[in-house]
Amino acid sequence: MNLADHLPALQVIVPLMTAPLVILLRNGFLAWLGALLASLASFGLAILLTVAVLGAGVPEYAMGGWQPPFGISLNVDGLSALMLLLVTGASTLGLAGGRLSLRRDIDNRRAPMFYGAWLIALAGLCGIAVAGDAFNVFVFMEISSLATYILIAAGRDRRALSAVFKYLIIGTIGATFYLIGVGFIYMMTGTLNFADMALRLADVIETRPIIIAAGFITIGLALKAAVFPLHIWLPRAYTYAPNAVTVFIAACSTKVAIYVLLRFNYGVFHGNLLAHSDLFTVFIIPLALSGILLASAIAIYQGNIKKMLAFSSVAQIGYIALAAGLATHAGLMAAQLHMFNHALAKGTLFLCVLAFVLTTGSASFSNLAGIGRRMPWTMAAFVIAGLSLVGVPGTAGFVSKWYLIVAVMGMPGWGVPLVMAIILSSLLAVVYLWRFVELAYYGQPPDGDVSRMEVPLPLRTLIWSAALANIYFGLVPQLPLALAESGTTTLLGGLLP
Amino acid sequence: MKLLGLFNYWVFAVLLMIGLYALISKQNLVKKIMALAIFQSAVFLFFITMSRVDEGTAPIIQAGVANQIFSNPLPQVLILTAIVVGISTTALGLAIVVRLHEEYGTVEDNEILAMDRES
Amino acid sequence: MNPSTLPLILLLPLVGAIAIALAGRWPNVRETISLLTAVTLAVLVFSWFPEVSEGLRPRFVLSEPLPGLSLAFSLEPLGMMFACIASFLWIINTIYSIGYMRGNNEKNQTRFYICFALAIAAAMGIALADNLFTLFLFYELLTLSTYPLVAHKGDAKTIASARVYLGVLLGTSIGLLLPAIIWTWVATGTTTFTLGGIVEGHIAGAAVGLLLGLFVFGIGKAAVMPVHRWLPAAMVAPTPVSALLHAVAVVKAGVFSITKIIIYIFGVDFLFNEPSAQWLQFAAAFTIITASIIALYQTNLKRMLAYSTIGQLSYVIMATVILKPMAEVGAAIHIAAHAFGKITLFFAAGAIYTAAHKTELWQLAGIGRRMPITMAAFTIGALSMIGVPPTAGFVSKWFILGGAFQAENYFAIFTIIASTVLNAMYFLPIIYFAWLAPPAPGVDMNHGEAPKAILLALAVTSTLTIVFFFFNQPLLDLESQLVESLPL
Amino acid sequence: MTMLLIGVFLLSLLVITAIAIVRSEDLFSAVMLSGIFSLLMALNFFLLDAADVALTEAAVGAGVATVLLLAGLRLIPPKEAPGRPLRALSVTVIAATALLMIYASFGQPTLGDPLAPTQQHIAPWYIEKTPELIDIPNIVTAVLSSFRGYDTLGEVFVVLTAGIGVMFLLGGGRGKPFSRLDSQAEQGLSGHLIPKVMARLLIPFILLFALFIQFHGEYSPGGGFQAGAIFVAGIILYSLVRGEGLALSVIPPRALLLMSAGGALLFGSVGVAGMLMGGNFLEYSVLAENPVIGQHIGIIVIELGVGLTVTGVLLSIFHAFAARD
Repeated sequence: MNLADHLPALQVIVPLMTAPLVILLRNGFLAWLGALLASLASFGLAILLTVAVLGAGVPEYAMGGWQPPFGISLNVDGLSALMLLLVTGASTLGLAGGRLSLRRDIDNRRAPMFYGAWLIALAGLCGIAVAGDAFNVFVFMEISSLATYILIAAGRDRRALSAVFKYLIIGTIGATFYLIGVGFIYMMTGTLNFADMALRLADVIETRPIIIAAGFITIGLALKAAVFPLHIWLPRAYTYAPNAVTVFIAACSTKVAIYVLLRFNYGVFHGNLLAHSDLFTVFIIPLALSGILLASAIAIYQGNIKKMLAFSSVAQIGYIALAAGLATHAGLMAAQLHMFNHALAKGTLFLCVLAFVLTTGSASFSNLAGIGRRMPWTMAAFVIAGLSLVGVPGTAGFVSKWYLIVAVMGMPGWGVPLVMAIILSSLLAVVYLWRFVELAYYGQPPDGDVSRMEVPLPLRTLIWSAALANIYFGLVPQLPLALAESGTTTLLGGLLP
Repeated sequence: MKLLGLFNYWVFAVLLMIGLYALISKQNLVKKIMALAIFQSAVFLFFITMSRVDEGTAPIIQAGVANQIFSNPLPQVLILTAIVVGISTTALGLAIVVRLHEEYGTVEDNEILAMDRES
Repeated sequence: MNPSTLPLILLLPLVGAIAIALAGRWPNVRETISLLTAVTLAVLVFSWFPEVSEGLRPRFVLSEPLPGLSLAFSLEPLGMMFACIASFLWIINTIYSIGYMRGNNEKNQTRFYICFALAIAAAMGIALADNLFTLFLFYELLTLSTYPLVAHKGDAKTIASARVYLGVLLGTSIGLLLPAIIWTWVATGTTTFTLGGIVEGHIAGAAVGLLLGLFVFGIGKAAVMPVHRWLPAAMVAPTPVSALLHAVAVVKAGVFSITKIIIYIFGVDFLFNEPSAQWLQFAAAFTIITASIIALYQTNLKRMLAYSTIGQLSYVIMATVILKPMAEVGAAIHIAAHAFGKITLFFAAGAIYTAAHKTELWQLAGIGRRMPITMAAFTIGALSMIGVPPTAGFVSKWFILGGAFQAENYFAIFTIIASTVLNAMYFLPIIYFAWLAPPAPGVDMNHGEAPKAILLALAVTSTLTIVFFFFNQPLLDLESQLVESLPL
Repeated sequence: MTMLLIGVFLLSLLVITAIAIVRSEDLFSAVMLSGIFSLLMALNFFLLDAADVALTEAAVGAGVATVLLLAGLRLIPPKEAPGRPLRALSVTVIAATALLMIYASFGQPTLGDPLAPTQQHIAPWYIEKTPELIDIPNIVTAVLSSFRGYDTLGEVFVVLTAGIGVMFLLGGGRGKPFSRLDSQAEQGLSGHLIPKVMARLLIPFILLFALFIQFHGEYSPGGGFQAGAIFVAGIILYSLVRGEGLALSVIPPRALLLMSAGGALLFGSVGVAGMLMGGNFLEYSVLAENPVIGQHIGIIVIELGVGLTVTGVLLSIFHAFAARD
């Protein structure tokens, strides 16, 4: 076997095995450096995997040499590659951009623990993205969740603790629901491997335990993915986490839950449960719609930029859920594209917020008034990413919104009202973003000081690279499109037009 | 007989819901952690019930005994992992509760929420 | 020339913007760069004119982000004309801006010049757009880049007005224009501008009227009532910005887009035979008359000019929906004619503000004697608005009326005549008072002419307004290509 | 039939205990009831022929979790604030869900049904192939450490993460506890003769038993995780007798951290070794000429890794709690 065949395993092992080494370090800087290098290596591996997926495909990897369904397999398709790029990219962005910010938030003595947890979270999320086994997904979900709790609890505000406790409870309920669902499926099929499950479900379709299983899995993962109204843990967790952590988790953690949701609902149930697509659609679309509209509206009334963006995330998750709930080829394409593009936009936005807080010390609106004049470069990047969030053409956000609208238009009967809702929520997004942009450019700074105070050049460069990526993928979206196309094909398995 | 054979699953459902109820309605954070443990234990019971087979024994091969019937080892393995995950969550949750108590001086959810609203 | 050089037209002002940003610390360098960029751009744009006149249609696809949805540029008569006007007036406007911004000691001048260059880039993008997607992209960019210009002053009142500006323009474009584009794309599978239209055979009946409505009101920049609110609100901006909004780029982009959509998306013939689309001329007529009446009641010079613009824009729309060849040519020419006239008027208003700090109409009594050059230019601009020969306004009105007679559309004829009377009613008294009346009591008349840069700009635009009356053949030839295929 | 009835009896007790835990306002009694709950659960598992799980549940649920909660309650008020009214809505939703699940249960295979899908697919393969491919008597261990060794690696990292988390939050594991070495309060039960003597007698046996479980896991119930838990129980007993500080000085915190991380690394490096020797990650068969011997080596080493990490982490956690005031 050559190294290329080991790529799926390496994707998980590299960050996972670096973590114990990092926690043994005694120096915060070295720990950060180690974490950054491991994260960069993961990003490189994700790129290699993406290239492989778009080329000849990635062969199934049998852990321990035991062939599935007896052993655990790792499977990488377009959708997995998309998730891997997101997860490793967000982690690298957070670590590289978060050096200064984290040095303030985490004291040197505890830093190795923190960076160890970061790497474990990264490994957990990667592990989910490559797993081909339902229980293995659970294990890695718990790894990433526990590590994420630590990362969020590192926030300096004491409210980080109460937020993270809520997240822990809800996250555990979600994961346990998922496990119950897997249990029911195992009970009826005797297998845990996704592919095998999809095959064997054909014999037991429409039995009560399978329907219950679909319910538990969908609700459990919706909890983890913060689909409205199961989002209550999200805004505070994002708000009070250290800024660099928010960059990381806001870009990818909820998306990984949606990834599993897609895997199950399309890879496993869709071909087998006759009424599944209707049930799933009827369940998810009203939730998604209310999320899109209400969360956007709530975001308008926030006085803290992080909280505002967090509510915006809930709305954006609504878009993804809406697209996924359509149960069509176009819908799935839109869902995957929006995962990618939203991660790109939100990662950039939170990175800008990190820079703001780094120089001003707080994320409240009153404190950030006039910041656009003080930090023109960062603020300009914020505006670009904000436009991508709204879905202005030329930015990445437009591509996925366009796909979403086209997918929605394909729904007979209720296409038009859905389009209206999407457009209305885009307008709401304009309102809540512009509230901040206006304040940033024309507000009076709290101390009346309008002198320049940009963040250091490396961080600024990083922020601008991220912002430009939003434009690049708006004009040249071939990469996410190809991955989403490949992912959709595997998800639907040729079952849908 | 058929009904008794489903009793385990009913207990699973009831325990799960007792745990969930306590998670939602109890304000004390330590209580919530205990409720979480009950909630997870219910799932353990669910899986282990699946693993059992009539006339079977624990899946340990004894030398010289042929044609043994074994209970299903797979759910047992899964639950071994799940138990460990459960205790890890409990430990982490408890550590957070201890820190919360230090910061807020209380471990009642509603009181903490009230203090959060003020600040 | 090679079509692949088309994007240079956009790139140039963008590069200019960056250069201006870098040169921000040295005002002279910065403004030299501004001016140089403007001149180079105009040269570049005009160098395409002969080719397009000869009937060539250079086209270049930059990228295709989504299947069937590309970022593509092409030049056709309408866009060529818009690009020429905008790039040429940018030079004059830059000269004027230098005088105005220095004369009034404005803050944040670097930001001003950067955004200005970005706005021009966006206007070029609109002019060159080969499809609805590209058009939409640059339409939004134009809105966003002009927002800081409108909010330039930065006080509470300005920001509130700028919010109206942004809210109306973004709201209508996302809420109405985008669905219209999506609808078109879903129905026809393309968004490319094609002579003769693309809608025919895909959408029919009342839906056509609805789609047209989405487009017309979605393009808020054309200020068809009731989406005109942003234009008076934007009067808080510095005068060069008002000139940019009213003459160079913004409202022109609006009516340009509507004209282009009617000609290239709906198709003139198709729309002519579609009763459900007839409502638009009533909406346009309503806007023309109402805006003129409101203008009558204004006491502030710039606000009056703003309502005048709203009326004049609907002339273009009216002309377009007469749907006869002569009227289409008239619509195109009116975009140019109004641009020259209106920029002159705004420059004059700015000159008065800079030299005398006067903004209200009653303060202008007798000002002609103090500022003869400014008021002479103002007079020429006003006459062009009314449509008196020998000014540019007459040429376009002639064509529009000709089209209306071709179509035997007496409603349009009546509207145009009525509004001409109204225009005369609010412009002529100002001219009369400015030249002949004694100064109003208590008004300080101890001021001279405006700075030289401003006067130079005024002289150029007012001369152009007259020259256009005599020398308009190249443009006429160009725009006639629009309607060549149509029966006269 | 008798077994079934005993099961029903035990399960009913389980439900009653759960309700008691929820209703109890005194957290100390709730903790004790939780311990009982876990013991009952372990008994149930034993009846259901899951010896490994029963042992683990007893060690973890009744042992580790109880001690953890007690250590936590040392730092927080052990009384729950007076109750608040029930939320009708949540009760309804929950009751409905329970009914739904019971309704669904009628479509499920009954307890012990040999024809259930779970007994037909995959599991028979494990039972059949274990003697041939891995050749150890305990099939659970075989599945745990080899067939699904990747899950177990994940499990070790979950434990390690919990350890990192507690140490991160409570700042334990480094320095702080040493300052309390001579404190009177930390002298534990050392003043009491009988516990002291009993403990001294017991501790060596407990540690020995832990080692047995560690290295005999292939043959009988047990393995690294249970061994670690029991080993920790021994140390905790020691710390109860001799006082926290002294127990800590037996194993310094840095060593605990090394143990925790080292165990995980050991496990991982077995996997990497498999890769280097031409197999897949965690493929033990390539570790030796004979694949079965390779499996044995792999399993012993990774079980050792699990034991190390679990011991290290659990001790760190206890010390972190104990060192907090």
